[in-house]
Amino acid sequence: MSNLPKVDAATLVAIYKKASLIRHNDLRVIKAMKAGQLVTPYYSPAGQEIIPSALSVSLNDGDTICTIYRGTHDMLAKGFPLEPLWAELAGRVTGSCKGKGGTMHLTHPESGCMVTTGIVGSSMPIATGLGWAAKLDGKGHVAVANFGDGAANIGAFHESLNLAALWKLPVIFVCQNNRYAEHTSFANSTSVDELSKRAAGYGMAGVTVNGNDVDEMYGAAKIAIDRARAGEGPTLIEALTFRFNGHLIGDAAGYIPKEEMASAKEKDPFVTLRKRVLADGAASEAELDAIDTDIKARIEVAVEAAFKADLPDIAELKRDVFAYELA
Amino acid sequence: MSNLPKVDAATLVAIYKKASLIRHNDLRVIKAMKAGQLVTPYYSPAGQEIIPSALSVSLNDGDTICTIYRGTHDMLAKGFPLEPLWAELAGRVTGSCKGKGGTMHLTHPESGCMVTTGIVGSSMPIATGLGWAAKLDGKGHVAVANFGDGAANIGAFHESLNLAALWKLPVIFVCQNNRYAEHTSFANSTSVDELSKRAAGYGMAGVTVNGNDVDEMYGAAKIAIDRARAGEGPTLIEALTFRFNGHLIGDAAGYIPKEEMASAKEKDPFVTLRKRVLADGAASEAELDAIDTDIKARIEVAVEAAFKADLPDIAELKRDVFAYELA
Amino acid sequence: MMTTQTMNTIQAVNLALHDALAADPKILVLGEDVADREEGGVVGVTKGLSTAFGDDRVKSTPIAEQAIIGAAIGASLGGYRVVAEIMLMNFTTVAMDMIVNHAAKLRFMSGGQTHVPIVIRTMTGSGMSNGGQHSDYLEAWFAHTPGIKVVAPSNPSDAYGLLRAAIEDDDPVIFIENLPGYWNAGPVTREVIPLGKASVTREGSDLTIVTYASMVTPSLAVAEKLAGEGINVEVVDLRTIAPWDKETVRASVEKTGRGLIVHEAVKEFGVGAEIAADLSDHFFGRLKAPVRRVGGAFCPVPYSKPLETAFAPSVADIESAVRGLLA
Amino acid sequence: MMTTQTMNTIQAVNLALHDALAADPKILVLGEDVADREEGGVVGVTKGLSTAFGDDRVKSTPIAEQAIIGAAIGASLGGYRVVAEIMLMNFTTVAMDMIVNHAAKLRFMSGGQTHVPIVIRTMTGSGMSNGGQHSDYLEAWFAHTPGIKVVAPSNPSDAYGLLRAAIEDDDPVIFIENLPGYWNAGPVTREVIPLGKASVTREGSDLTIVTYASMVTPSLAVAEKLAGEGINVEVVDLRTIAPWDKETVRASVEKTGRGLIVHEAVKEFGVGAEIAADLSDHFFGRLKAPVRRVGGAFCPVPYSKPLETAFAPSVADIESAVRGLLA
Ligand SMILES: Cc1ncc(C[n+]2csc(CCOP(=O)(O)OP(=O)(O)O)c2C)c(N)n1
Ligand SMILES: Cc1ncc(C[n+]2csc(CCOP(=O)(O)OP(=O)(O)O)c2C)c(N)n1
Ligand SMILES: [Mg+2]
Ligand SMILES: [Mg+2]
Repeated sequence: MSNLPKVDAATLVAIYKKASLIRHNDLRVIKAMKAGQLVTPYYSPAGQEIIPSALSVSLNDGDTICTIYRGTHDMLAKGFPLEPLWAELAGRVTGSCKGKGGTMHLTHPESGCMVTTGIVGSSMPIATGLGWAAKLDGKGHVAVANFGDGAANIGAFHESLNLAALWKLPVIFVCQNNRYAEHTSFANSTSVDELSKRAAGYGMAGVTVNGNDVDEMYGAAKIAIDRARAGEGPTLIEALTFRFNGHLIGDAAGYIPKEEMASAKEKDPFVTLRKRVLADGAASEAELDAIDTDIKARIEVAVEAAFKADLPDIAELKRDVFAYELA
Repeated sequence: MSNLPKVDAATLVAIYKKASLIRHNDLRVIKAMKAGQLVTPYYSPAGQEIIPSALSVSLNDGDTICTIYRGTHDMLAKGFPLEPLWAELAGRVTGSCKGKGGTMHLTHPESGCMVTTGIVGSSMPIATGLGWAAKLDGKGHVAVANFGDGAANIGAFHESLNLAALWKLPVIFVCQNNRYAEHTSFANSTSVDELSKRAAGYGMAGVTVNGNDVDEMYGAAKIAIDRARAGEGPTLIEALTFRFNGHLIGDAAGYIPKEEMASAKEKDPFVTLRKRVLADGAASEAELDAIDTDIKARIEVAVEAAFKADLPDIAELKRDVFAYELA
Repeated sequence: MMTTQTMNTIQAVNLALHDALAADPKILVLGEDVADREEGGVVGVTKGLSTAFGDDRVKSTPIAEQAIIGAAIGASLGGYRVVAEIMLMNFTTVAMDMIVNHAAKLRFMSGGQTHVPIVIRTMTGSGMSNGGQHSDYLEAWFAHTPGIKVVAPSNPSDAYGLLRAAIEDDDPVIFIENLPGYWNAGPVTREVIPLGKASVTREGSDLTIVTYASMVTPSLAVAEKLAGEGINVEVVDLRTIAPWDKETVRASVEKTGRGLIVHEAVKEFGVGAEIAADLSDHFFGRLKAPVRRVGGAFCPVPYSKPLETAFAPSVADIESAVRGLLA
Repeated sequence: MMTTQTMNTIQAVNLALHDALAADPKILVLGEDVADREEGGVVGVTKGLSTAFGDDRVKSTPIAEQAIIGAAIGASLGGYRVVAEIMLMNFTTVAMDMIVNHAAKLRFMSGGQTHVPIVIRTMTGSGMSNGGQHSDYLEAWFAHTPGIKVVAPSNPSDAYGLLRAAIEDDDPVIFIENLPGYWNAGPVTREVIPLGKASVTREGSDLTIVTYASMVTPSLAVAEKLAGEGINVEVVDLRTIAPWDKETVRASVEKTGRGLIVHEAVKEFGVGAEIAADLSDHFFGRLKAPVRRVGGAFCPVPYSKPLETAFAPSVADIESAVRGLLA
């Protein structure tokens, strides 16, 4: 991909900060699970850090995202604070959802994280509605729909892209193609080699990029976001990536050929990003270490606070079903 | 469209016979409704006769179709007999479905009319399954899914085309684009100008043809059917056409510009076909008149038998819910 | 103003939408064919609204119910109140994920951070010769779903008042309109009718009929008829099915000592079962007769007139059930 | 052979599928990740089947539930018997049109010309920290739908025998597997267990608990506990929810004079309501206590452990309900 907007030094560091937060947070979650401290169905985003990091630097506070069970990377990149996130994972009353939503339904409207769904494909129709609201508001805000390669074969994808294109809504459809849908490979579930080819069927702009390449991802996202803000309609971005763990922690991913996994990990996008930042002289080794140290410290604070917090009271079963508390 | 298989004289006459049956049957249904003899939600296929007529001449007995509420043209072209069809419209026990299905659910497995659905889009997933069965049977049979332009925007379309292409199923997806979905025009519901462009998104063969042109329709259908029989997978055919009546009889179609309707009727595909048959010398005026006369007579026989037949007994409510009769 | 006008339910729903759109610029209407370019709906329920309030606020959509409800949910998360139309209740089957997994659950799963103030308007009912896929009453599914309210008016005045209340409600509401009853006129006072409150449509001392929607009229006819014999039947119109008005229903049965629940939906596992189970438990040992239910036959809605008529509870069916309980 | 083996429900379902595939070449299995290339399912229920019977008969699909059920319906119309897996019961929400409007209705709407011998296997249940979109028991929706049967085994032996019967059945069956109970082992005799027959799991004279699926074990625990106090509770495991075994249930309540229905699904408008309404009517004036119900809380399934535990009926909840009826 040529003539893409370039990433300046400051932006590169901003992206690094997000990617580092995602990577270290993911490692910490897995550590807590291995320690038996945290028991939850956790869908690790390891390997997919660059996509939301390079995208979110072009988003504003008024922009919104919808993501999926595998979504902590999207949320953290958008600004979901660590404390309510960890408390929610831990099922505490201090969690963003008071412990009622959990891993698959993390929500934080103040940071624009409007919906996290456990249903494949369902982030798209709702993001389309958020895009409709943004268009009506006329303030130039955009909505981002995150979803996986497997979700590109379900009906909700089709209905959402057609409607968003027809109404020229400010929506960015980000397909994070990590090559697997649970145990099924992309090739064994999808009848086309590049998902961006489906965009033409909606008269929509579409592009396939290396989602692990900071320049490609930043550039493609910026173009799509600017297009949306300008009222020129939605974009389908297929961001090629890979997941470094099984579908969820506990899945040994025996269906992924060893070599495929190994070569993907060799090209670890977070390591590559760090090298790139240094090569560009955007930040020094020491500065990046300081960033990482600070992030790890903030994570520890959140983890500690989470497990110290109270579990919700049973009375919560009667709250938030409707606006009023049930008798 | 060039280098298409040509329609020989005998085939042309065979197509004419089907189109004439469809046209005269439709006029007779409307006449029975106007006379108050028949009260039913009737979705006239007038104007779309050529599509199934030119397609069905390439189908065999073992081939199956799924169609929609607007489907009598597809059924008659496939061989659905007049008596059980009329008796079903009249809600009689002699109807193909004993009067239980009605206009929107006409079914006749012996002629390959497996499912008629009233749900937009739902002919496609089921035809995909029929195609799967045909592939497993290995006898070279094919399944045809008929649907409208409006149905091309619903999720079932997407899931079906992806699966059929992925599994290389012998399915022909025939989108009868009559430019309107109820009161909504094609342009106001669809984000792309030609639906066949969506085929590329499934790595599927796709073509847009003038469905009212016997050569284009016959040729495109034959290529698709041969491809399917050869095990080379499905095809999406967008057949451009027009409906001469409102969505259903009773709808004045005020949302269709007068000129649009007038110019469409000027190019009445049945009249055009008749001229074509004569110009080719495939049959003489007298021969075609004889065909029409015979068809009209057969229709009258079916109409008379239908309204003479008994209405179903209330006990039918307990039959066909399950294999056994309910207590 | 409190003047009472005479109108049918089509006009009452139209007026309620008109008054709501006029009262609050954040209210939106969307669905298939709802705008005036599409003649304000297939039955004309939304006629004039897009002309009066603009195509941005009253939008026709493609045939894509997942996208319709998704758009409504997303826009509501963006600060709007959306009235989305699913033309016929059977078509909710293609949007159940959006309705049940998302609209009904987001408030709870987000711990009250988000909520979904949408109204899903849908019409249904047997008696139109529409057959098995266009006539079902599916209210029991939604009543069994925590987080969504179910409303079903039986007359124009309730249609107006309950729809205004549903739109003002901060939680999702499915609003069921009885298609065959659309054209029955009645007096309408432009007053909001609170959700969750049943109305005692006719007072009586011998038996309580608990009913709603299409079955209120035949129930009143039975009460009227039996009054001549000195049998005084009380008729309670639930109006809101979930949450249902236990207080009013119990007070009535407390008085009459006999209860009969009547609905058009299939009797087995229908709404009547919950009410009968509740009353039988609450009044154990204190009733003069068992609580009985009259509902639709256990089969899909048939097409043929005599069968379709036999499917739904008739005045005779209700009368004999009442007599059975008084015997 | 009639030898009894000890295995868990995963193994029992696998064995039933294996035996069915071996017995009839027309039987097919499809669903997400079901083939061995995808490790025979996320929980391994179908492990080994594609290797033993070929990838043509045991097929993994894209994530497209409408296409999965549509393919199953179509193939069944083409002469096959298909066992389709919808991974979790909440995902039936994206396929309700195919299940309810088509699979359940085609036999009736076609007047018995076609029928749909498919089994829809699906797993569900709270207790896995999966939250609001992965845990619902939705059996009441399907029990309310004429034309489809609902089966829910509570132990490995029933899972084997009922699945064999469901596959042999000529009508569609939804087969519900309790996910948290998958790993509980028990004796399995390879015998077909007829649908529609409940089993009296424990005899007693004082009160009848009518239950199924996940609630059988806690119900038996309560019976066991109370036996120590000389309270004899009879436990009836419905096994088939629709059509339910009225004869066996009524015979039991005739004997005990007391009935309690227990299920994990939300109590309101649940399956228990139908059974309670039926028993209260049938035994009017002859019961020693009101028929009561114990069911899930009226809210989505929460994530946080204490809330999730409180959502589903516990041994304590069942015990106190029993004591309440005996007081
Ligand atoms: C409608 C629906 N069907 C099936 C599932 C079960 N499921 C959960 S995640 C998943 C795979 C999704 O793969 P993909 O879209 O590529 O996202 P990824 O997990 O790779 O990020 C499946 C099949 C679901 N959650 N929703
Ligand atoms: C899922 C669903 N949504 C809405 C409808 C109502 N409806 C019936 S026909 C129709 C228009 C379909 O248009 P098209 O697909 O172009 O077929 P045509 O009627 O033009 O032949 C609509 C919206 C339906 N039957 N099913
Ligand atoms: Mg993936
Ligand atoms: Mg059309």
